[in-house]
Amino acid sequence: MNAAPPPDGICLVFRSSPRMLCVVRAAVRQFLAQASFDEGLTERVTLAIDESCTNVIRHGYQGCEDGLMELTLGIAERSGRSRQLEIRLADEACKAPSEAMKAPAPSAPTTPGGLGLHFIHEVMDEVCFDENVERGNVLILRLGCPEAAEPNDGARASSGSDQGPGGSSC
Amino acid sequence: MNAAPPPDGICLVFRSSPRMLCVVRAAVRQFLAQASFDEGLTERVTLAIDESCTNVIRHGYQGCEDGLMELTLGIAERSGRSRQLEIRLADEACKAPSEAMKAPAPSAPTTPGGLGLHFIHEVMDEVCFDENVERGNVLILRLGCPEAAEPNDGARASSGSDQGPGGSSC
Amino acid sequence: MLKVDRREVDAATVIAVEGEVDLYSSPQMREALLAAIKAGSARVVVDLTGVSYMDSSGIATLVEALGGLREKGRALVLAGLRPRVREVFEIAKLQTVFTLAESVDAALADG
Amino acid sequence: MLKVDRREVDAATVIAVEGEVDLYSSPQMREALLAAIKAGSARVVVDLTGVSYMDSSGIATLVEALGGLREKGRALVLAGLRPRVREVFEIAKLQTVFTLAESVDAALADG
Ligand SMILES: Nc1ncnc2c1ncn2[C@@H]1O[C@H](COP(=O)(O)OP(=O)(O)O)[C@@H](O)[C@H]1O
Ligand SMILES: Nc1ncnc2c1ncn2[C@@H]1O[C@H](COP(=O)(O)OP(=O)(O)O)[C@@H](O)[C@H]1O
Repeated sequence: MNAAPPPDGICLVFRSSPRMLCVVRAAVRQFLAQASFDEGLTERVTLAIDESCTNVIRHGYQGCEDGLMELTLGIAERSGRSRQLEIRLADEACKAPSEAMKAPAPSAPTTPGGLGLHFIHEVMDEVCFDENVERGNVLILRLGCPEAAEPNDGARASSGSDQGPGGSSC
Repeated sequence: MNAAPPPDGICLVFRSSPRMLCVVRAAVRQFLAQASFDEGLTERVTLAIDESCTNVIRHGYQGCEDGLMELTLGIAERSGRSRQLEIRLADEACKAPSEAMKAPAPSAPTTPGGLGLHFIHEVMDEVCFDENVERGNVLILRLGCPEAAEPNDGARASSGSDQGPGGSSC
Repeated sequence: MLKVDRREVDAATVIAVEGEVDLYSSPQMREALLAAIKAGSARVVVDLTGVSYMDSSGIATLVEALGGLREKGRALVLAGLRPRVREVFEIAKLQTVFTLAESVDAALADG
Repeated sequence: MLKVDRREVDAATVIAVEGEVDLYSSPQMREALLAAIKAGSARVVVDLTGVSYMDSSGIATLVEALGGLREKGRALVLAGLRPRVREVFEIAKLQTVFTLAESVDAALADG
């Protein structure tokens, strides 16, 4: 792992300890707020990221608390008045089966297994592993969202071309 | 720069854009809160870190907004009932003169120059550059503080030995 | 980070939770729920007024408690959900599985 | 992230600031202050009730405005500082350099 945030992005590198989840959420919330995401979307995306981290801690590192985790948040301008949030979560755990992050089959409501995965898929547009990674896992979450109105910041140029923070697609 | 947080620590990697400062502060505040720092100390340390980042943005990268910055927060248990907060702020800017972070001389109160540096020294016990770094700068901030009472978490073992997150001293 | 308080009110146990419920903190809530189940009161009310965030581990903990109480013919009521927390129950499609109340008072009155 | 509002009250200009003042946001506060100085009112009141955080760039902005107003024989009053913000002024040893008021009303009455 070699943390390098996209422009206007940020990386968090931390160990697979549940204690760190609240710190990750605080950073995610403020990152989305400064990018003018509304509060509802901010809370849903925060939930999706938290559940993704929880999965790595529980299933990837299986409770071992000193595994490395690297969360990268970036926002790419897209053509027109829309932009795309791209989240990458890298770990050094054993390779997860490629179907591990697939949307769970609808199940009886009181079966809690798969609930985290359900949340992630409900919130995000795309959920997949980066197939080009050799060691560990890189989970990619993407969400298209409208361009924010930024009343106090006229400096933000709205570019017409697609400048994604990463290069890989699902 | 190669982000690797100490156990129970966290690294933030971001670009030298003033927009990111509020995200950094949110993460720092929650990191200190989960480590049971009280609110007053949390706000003072957050200020010292914010001012250190501001210095790198203004003086290190001179306003260029895509310089890399890496902030590492760690807490080392010390002997007895005390612990030490260690903060490292790495950049890839030109080497700062080694006296750049020395405490400013007391000046007339309405001279704003040097105010940030004054804040950092007022809040932290130790402020210095890591001399062992070849490229860029690594600023180290240290603060000794009493061991936190953790009413809801008896799992935290209080070790009797000095386990610093880093190895270098000022 | 989570604050969990338990008190007995007539035949009910009220568990007041404050803070964010996640993988780190949900075991604290679980402990209080298991103690309340053991204590045997006919109705367990979880006061979520002070909860600003809940993830799937929090929901799973509440689902577990619901099962444990129902099989003994006892009731679990969730009181005071904030809109953000309520939304998590809705995404989970569990808002109709649980008995929800506006407030602890409503949960206790509605016996 | 910062909200800055300017309004005229009798012979005073009141600038209400809300949010965190740092290197990114202090230019917004500075702009409002420069406009108020230009507008020429005898007294400029900065309402800091809504400010939860201020760093040295915020303080430097207020020091600059204080100088600009004083040299013209006009007044700058800072109103409603929260304890955390007040502490930053204290660490800067500037709490006695500025005129502080409990609230905007007090700042306006105390003419
Ligand atoms: N990082 C991962 N590595 C391996 N398996 C994973 C990973 N993340 C998720 N999974 C798989 O996906 C399943 C569903 O996860 P989740 O929705 O969090 O539900 P739960 O953990 O409550 O069973 C898990 O049971 C696990 O098998
Ligand atoms: N990262 C850095 N690189 C080079 N010089 C620095 C750096 N940080 C601080 N300095 C020096 O320290 C001085 C004091 O900084 P500061 O307290 O922030 O006051 P101000 O920036 O308001 O002048 C600066 O004028 C600068 O010369």
